[in-house]
Amino acid sequence: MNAEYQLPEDECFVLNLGPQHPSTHGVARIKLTLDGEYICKAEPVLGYIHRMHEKMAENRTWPQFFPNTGRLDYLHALAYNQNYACLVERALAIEVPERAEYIRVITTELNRIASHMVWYGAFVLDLGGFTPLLYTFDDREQILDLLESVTGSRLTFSYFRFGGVPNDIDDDFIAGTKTFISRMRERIKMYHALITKNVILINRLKDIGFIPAEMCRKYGASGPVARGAGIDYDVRRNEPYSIYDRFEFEIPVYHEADSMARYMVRMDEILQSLRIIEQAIATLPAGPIMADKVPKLIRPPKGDYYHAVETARGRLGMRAVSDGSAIPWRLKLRTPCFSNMLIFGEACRGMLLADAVALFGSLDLVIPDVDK
Amino acid sequence: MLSYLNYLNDTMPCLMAILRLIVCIVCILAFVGLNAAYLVWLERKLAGRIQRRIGPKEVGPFGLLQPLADGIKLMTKQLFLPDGIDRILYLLAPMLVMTTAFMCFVTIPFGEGLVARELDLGLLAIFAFASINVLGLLLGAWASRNKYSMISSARVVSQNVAYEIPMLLVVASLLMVTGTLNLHDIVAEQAGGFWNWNVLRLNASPLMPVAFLIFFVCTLAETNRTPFDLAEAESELVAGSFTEYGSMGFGLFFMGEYANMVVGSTLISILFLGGWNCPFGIFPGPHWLFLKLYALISTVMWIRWTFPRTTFYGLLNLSWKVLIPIALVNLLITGALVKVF
Amino acid sequence: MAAYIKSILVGTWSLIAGLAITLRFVFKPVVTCQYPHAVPKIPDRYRGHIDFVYDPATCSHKCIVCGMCQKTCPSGCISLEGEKLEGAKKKTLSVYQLNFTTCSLCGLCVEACPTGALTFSKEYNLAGFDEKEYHFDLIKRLQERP
Amino acid sequence: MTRAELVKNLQALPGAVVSDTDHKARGFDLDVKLSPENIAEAVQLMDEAGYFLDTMTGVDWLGEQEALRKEADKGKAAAPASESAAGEPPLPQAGIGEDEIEIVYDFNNFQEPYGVVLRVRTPRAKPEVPSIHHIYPIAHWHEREAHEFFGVVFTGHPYLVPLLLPEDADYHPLLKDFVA
Repeated sequence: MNAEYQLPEDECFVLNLGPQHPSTHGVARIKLTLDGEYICKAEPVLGYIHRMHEKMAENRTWPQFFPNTGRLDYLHALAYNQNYACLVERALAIEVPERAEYIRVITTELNRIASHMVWYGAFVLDLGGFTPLLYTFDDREQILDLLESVTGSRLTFSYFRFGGVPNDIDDDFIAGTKTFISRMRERIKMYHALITKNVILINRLKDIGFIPAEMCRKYGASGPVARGAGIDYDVRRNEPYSIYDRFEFEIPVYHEADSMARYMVRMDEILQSLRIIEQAIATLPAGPIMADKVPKLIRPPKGDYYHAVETARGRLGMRAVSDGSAIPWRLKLRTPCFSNMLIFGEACRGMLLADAVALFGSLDLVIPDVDK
Repeated sequence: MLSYLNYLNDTMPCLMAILRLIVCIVCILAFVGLNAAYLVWLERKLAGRIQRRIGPKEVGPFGLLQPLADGIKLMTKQLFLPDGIDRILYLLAPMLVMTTAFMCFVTIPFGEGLVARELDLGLLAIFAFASINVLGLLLGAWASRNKYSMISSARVVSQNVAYEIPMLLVVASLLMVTGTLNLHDIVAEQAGGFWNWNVLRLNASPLMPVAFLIFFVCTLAETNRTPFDLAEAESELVAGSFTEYGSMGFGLFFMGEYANMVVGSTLISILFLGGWNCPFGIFPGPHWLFLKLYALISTVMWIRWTFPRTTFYGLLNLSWKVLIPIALVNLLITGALVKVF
Repeated sequence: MAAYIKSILVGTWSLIAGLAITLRFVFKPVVTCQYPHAVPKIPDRYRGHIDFVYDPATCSHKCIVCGMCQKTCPSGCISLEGEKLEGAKKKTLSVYQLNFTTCSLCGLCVEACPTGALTFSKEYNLAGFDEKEYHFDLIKRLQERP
Repeated sequence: MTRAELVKNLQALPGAVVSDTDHKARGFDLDVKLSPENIAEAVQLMDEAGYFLDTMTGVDWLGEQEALRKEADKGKAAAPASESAAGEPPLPQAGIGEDEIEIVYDFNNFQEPYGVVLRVRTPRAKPEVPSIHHIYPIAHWHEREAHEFFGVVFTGHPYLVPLLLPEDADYHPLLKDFVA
């Protein structure tokens, strides 16, 4: 389906998919040039929810940027919090206490599952199945309840701080997480029986939306998109940060490079996240949750720093340039969806509109993350 | 009372025919209207239960007045005419959809003698009217001058063309067995018990249950229900054919969809499931037909809230690669068996 | 041919399995919370807008007008003023305004407060007709609280 | 191309300053300063070595030269800042170096993580850098972004219209002298 498809311009028509379209989950706009239902050309148009976070960073102190980080990819806000915290901790050379690292890992992985649950529901909704959305949101609700009991918020957590975390987790949270892990394992089996094996879904995803490994590299795509194309790359393992090198987990890799492969990567990732949480809870040490020597006024030394984490959507990088003052000189956000969005424009050429919607869903784009 | 009616019938047959016509029209209108309204309620309740929530519950007990509220809301909205549309066709299309749905009910018998107008070619008439329904969707989509609607209209037509074929092939094989197009006679032949129903007439054709399934799938496709709701694929085409419709224009399309569902389910019950015959041969009556009818409709809804939507080529593949070959095989076997026995 | 029939059977079976799962859910209890009729439990750490902590020792708040909350706030939604009463060594709080319309509920102010004078309110049912309804006067709110 | 060969090839570029950095402290492993003419060649090397373009961005170093000069001759009166209108880059003054905009390219590798940073500097008054979109398609968008935020012209780029800002935006918000 992915072959080059050319038609004279005057025989095509232009369809604006978005900015208010049910399948774009937000305000993405894609200018499609269609021949019947076949896509000749697709041009994503960005900026409908552009908030200029990078300029905002230059107008506030380092800690004040924390709430912003959770508002980029609101579905996996804790990974963004974590990256920002790690970035500044790297600049200040702060050693984070053990317990805080464990709490970070547990909450971030829980958040990752919640993010995948939203993707899952929305993806099947894009494919026309409504009910799974409610099931996945039921699961997500369990996670959000847990996270809310710790962080006090349900979506834009803004939970981590430079040097640790402000609130400790309690026994209720641990017990709830354990219950959730066993519940989630059952639910994944149910999802596979209900959706993954469904012949309609398989026909819609198999061999459709081909994004090969070389294309991933050229476009800088990472996360499930790259792993679905056979690239064994996960920042958590390749560039270990926090304490991920202590846990045993696998990086699910599929080589088919189609929508089904990306789907399966995410499904397997949920199980791996559960494994990580299980191990982290089993080995959770006691101790302080905040580093002692965090300065009152955050002034990273002059220079530029980079930190990357693996979010639910791929590699998130933040590059900070400090001039030694309390206000960042420059903060660059490398968001994973940015690459995926451009890839969509490239990969959906020659596809049917319905398949393009499925491809769009399989990329798991969060538009505020693209638009920054 | 009855003798008086008989007396009138004898003396003024013309008046009685008109009276009967009026009663029939009112009954059909009420039946279709009530069905459309309360099937929406049923669908929402069922969807709620499947999704582990309650569904409508605020308006009236168990949300039973919800359809009324929805109806009032739709009727009080402005009928919005977008710029540059073909006004006549735009306004005609919803009516066409609804009218053809009504017309189908004319010849459907709901019980012994419970029929507005008995036709010898009743089955054929229903198929004829049902296919005009597509025209309504096509016109509405085309006239509303919207790109999404336009894509949807192309989908509707090719979908219906693709699925008429296996449907009619199945019907043809069924007709070889029944030997009549009169729905009343078809039901009468199945009297006695569920082993006499056409779906289990294995001596006529061992593939009869498969034929039933094919007919069911085709009904899903003809009535544009999930997984074949490509015409209204809300995640791709916003609202498909109905994108530009609001107010009662949309309401009529919506009612038409449910009315068609009722027609399809009734037809399946009559053709395959013995119509108003009891499964055990006792107390036959319309209640059995309604039971079967609503069970089928619930199944259709259950399917809708379970499966994702198929794509266009998936739909055509299913029709041309699976349904039509099997229907043809069924036709051959049935023909051979009819010839032999 | 065998593969063809097998694919049809496998496909049909997958559909039936899916239907069985949703049918099972029909008979399971409802998981939703009937929101206006029933209210979920608000966790202790719920981050609503900020409010003063009632200090039983002074029957008032604990604010010392240091302005840390104001400085920490990323959105600049806190404005406070203090005045020096006669005879007192320190300033006393006279105005504490929270512009809730720009607050991003990050909670940095609560952490910054040296005396622990601020806490999160548990209010979540906030709706109104006018922006002015969300310029909270925390001193007034404290006095009105039972 | 192995990593050692890559480093050697990068060093061979005219004017390139290559230095190793501590990954733990900075987050990347190799820091390469280049002149704008060589950037396409360097990026080509990165592509051949199988790296992916992680991100690219600009940094506005407004006031840097002044700070350097102040540091150099303390005690003398500082020249008055010449920035006036928003978005309008200041004219270079004789005697002191021009302020520059730095374009930073981050590269990394899927197989063996190795963060490489390429930096080029271009004068603030007339920022121009050759485009690399033909090597890495994602640079098409990154360059559009850097163009709208910093006003850097990527020569050879076919479609330099704002990406995130409105299509007709003629301001460059991430310049330090930008006033909303």
